[in-house]
Amino acid sequence: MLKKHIEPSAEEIRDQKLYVQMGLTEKEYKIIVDKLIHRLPNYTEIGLFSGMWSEHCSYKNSKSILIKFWSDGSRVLQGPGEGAGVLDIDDGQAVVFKAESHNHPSFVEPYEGAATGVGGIIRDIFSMGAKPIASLDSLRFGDLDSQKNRFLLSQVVSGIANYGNCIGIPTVGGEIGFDDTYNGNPLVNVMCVGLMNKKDMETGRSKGLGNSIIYVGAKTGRDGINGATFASSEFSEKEEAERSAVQVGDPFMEKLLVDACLEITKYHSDILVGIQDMGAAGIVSSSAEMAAKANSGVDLNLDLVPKRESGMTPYEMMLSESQERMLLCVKKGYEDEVINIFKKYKLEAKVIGKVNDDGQYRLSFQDEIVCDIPTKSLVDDVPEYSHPVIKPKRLLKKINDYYPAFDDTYQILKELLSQPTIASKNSIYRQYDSRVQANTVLSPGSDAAIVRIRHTNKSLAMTTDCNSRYIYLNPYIGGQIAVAEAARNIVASGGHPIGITDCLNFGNPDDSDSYYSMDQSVEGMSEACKKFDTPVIGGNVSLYNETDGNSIYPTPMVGMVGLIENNSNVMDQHAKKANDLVYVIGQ
Amino acid sequence: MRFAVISFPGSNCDNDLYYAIKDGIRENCDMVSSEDTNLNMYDVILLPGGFSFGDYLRSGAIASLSPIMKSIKEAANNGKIIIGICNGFQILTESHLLPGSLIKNNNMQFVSNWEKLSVSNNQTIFTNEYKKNEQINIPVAHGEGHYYCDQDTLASLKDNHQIVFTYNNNPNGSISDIAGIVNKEGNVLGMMPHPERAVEDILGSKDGLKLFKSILNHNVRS
Amino acid sequence: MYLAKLYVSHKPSILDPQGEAIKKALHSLNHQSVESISQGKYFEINLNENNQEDAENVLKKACEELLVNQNMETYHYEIKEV
Amino acid sequence: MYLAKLYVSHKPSILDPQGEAIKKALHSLNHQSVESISQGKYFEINLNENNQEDAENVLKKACEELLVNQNMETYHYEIKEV
Ligand SMILES: Nc1ncnc2c1ncn2[C@@H]1O[C@H](COP(=O)(O)OP(=O)(O)O)[C@@H](O)[C@H]1O
Repeated sequence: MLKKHIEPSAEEIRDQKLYVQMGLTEKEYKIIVDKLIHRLPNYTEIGLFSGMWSEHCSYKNSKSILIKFWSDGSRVLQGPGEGAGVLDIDDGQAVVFKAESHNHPSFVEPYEGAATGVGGIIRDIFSMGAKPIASLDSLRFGDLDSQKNRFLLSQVVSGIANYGNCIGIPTVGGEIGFDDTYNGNPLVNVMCVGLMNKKDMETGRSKGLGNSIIYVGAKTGRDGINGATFASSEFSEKEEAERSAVQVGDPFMEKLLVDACLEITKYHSDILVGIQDMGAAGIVSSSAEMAAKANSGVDLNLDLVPKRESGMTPYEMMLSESQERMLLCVKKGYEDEVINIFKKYKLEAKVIGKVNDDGQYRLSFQDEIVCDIPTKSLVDDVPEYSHPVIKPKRLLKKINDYYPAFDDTYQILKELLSQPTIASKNSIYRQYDSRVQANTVLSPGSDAAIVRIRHTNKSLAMTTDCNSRYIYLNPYIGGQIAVAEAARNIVASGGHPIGITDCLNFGNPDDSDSYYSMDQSVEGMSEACKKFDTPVIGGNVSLYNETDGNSIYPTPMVGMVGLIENNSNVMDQHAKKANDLVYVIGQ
Repeated sequence: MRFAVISFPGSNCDNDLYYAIKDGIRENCDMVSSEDTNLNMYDVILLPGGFSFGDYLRSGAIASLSPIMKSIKEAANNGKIIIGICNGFQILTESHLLPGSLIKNNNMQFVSNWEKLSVSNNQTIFTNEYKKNEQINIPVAHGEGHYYCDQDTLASLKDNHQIVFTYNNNPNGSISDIAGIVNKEGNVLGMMPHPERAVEDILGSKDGLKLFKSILNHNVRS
Repeated sequence: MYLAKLYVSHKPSILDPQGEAIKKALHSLNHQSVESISQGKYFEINLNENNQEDAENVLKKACEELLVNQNMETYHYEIKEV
Repeated sequence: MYLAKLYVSHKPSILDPQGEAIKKALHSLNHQSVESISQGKYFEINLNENNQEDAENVLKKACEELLVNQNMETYHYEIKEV
């Protein structure tokens, strides 16, 4: 067996501290050995810990901040914790939405990085049982004077366009900003919104002794192995040269997956126990999380996993981030029913394991047990880190108020309007199919996008917003402003704000400036959310957004959804006629 | 009349077309899989937009080999009404039911926008509800919508009045601003713009609805 | 087993906006010496056939039926046993 | 003047959904003997340079900067005076 020769032994992992390269600290390794598994982990096992305990999967540095988010409210059917949050929009219907970041992959390979970001967030939506009805993208790049930044912009935009257009989900809005702070660290955040009947809601759970774990979608290759760990570390120019394995998106495959999974969640929910997408840390994160949430364990046979390449080791299979894959838990005896539905859509589905009742996470490969650890140790026993919240020195200094001085108003206006951040984004959003599904009432170019709900008189309004300069200067108020701006966009479009998702893009949490900004902006956002009655029903954290020690401005993107209860209230921002009066409202 | 919307793997405007028929002109409509082989019960066959088979190789090329295509060719030869929209148009040219080809937009970018079209021929099954040269507002959304054919084909398209819609502001480089054409016999229409996205005021325009009404109108008259 | 290398290119009479666009992009990168560029497709195909003739026949059919759009494209190929 | 022929193909470990889709389509046409197919790009480039070395340098730069995505693709080329 190949792997024995190339994989280090448990003792070598300990003696050479190989876990450190995988992103685990010595203290974490000690917890694993002494408290959780009471022996030395082998290479596969330590790999699983490194993936599952990465910031990307475990939120270990941000959990203590995220719990501050207000996520109550009468409409909330599902708050943070599942693939996406769910809000009741009356008449038996619900809206599902979430945002996701794909910053690091998009810097390394902008086209595929952005495309797979879109693919990933869409899977989060339909795995809840909802039909994806719209996407939005929130982008930040460095200055467009640089050739590299222009390249990143054009590639990211075509990656988003190609994936979204192909799969048939309209990209209806978003935002884009340019600032030197994003040089070397662009932000690519994507939000997806779905619609479903309340009764079709699914969750990612695996339970019931003997029930089957079914794998469906693309075959597993060596793409993005342990990408979760990669996404949770800082960038350096050196790493860029190493060019880690690239994930490639296949929107065609994903379209088949969406349609097939929606048929199952809608018409066969009696035999479906749970469903989740394979995102970061691929098979291990989906299977372990599904089992841990239901207090059960799983036995998987890795010989059964569909593979694209030969000679893959358990470590590679478990931590591969190949795209367009889903994991289902199906009632024992009904496997063929599910497999046949997938067949109809020309998709290969395979039983790869079973739910057990001893809570262990057990993997077999070539007649050998290669992993046998408590499922909970991967998911629930992750150490949490809260850092002291200390106001950075730069914010203690009193800054004098700034009063702009200028005489040529016309010239200033022209200069302002020609700044890329302010200028029209038509050249970007005209590449997005914003009208497929034939429900788009307001496409990009107005305050919020509006998508009507067919066969009702209702619509949903949606927007993404964040001004990172405000956050940088005053994270608490800046956080409030981000939520308030989103709410204004919704209201100005005729909607009633009902909830938000977010993407917290920050630098290294060990840096007290970054940590303070995150903590304070979350407090500010949460405070504003209470005021607007817009609970935070989900989101995503992206830390370590820095290159060679330079952090981006803190950028907690807010994605807000509003409900328009009567389509006669729909309003766009365009001036209608000459001589109409203009009013200024507010302070 | 009975309408069929053909659903290819990767089609993504099949539902939109279905609703345009069902809710827009209130006619019978079924979704038919591209794996099926029988279209005998249908009067009108609609090939929707999308990215059939991911549009890998060339848009519409792989779809043109689907089992259903044999019956579509038969239906076309028997004079049944066939419409291909966007990817559907690409499938029709790849299967040689319509002349010419659709290639990448001139600027290499996908374009999604409202476009003003002129109805250059209102004497067809598909346009009899429009006035001659009527200006209509219909969205486009395509990356490979540049209509291309050789000079002889273009001359014969013109001679036979096969050019049905033209762009006022050509968004993709199409030869002679062509947005939609019919075959010589006049029963097969291919167009890049999406009339099914312009069938209700709330979507921004109802100009596409007349296209579907024209078919009914034609049916009543004949 | 045979390996075929298939080259598909635009017929010269057909206008090639893609080639034009790439040329412009290269000029903007200061590669002014690029006089012209045309982009075609390049396939590598493994054919499980027993002799060259059969392999060539399959390849030709595949070109006519799918791989090449004869309205606009021409092709040539090399084939060898591997 | 130099003519370069440039062949760009997928790195083998990278997912190639397009190749898979084309293979399936060829199988559905009963060309079962197609074991695998991968689609790459084929460029013909005319370079107005005075010597082979300069032409090659321009070509290599153009590959790195635009024509080839080095994350996912590899390339080889032939170049000759014309
Ligand atoms: N990356 C993008 N994707 C899609 N739409 C975008 C994007 N960037 C901006 N837009 C759209 O352009 C319009 C103007 O955006 P923005 O300049 O952010 O407006 P405002 O400052 O008024 O909020 C909005 O309708 C927005 O949805």
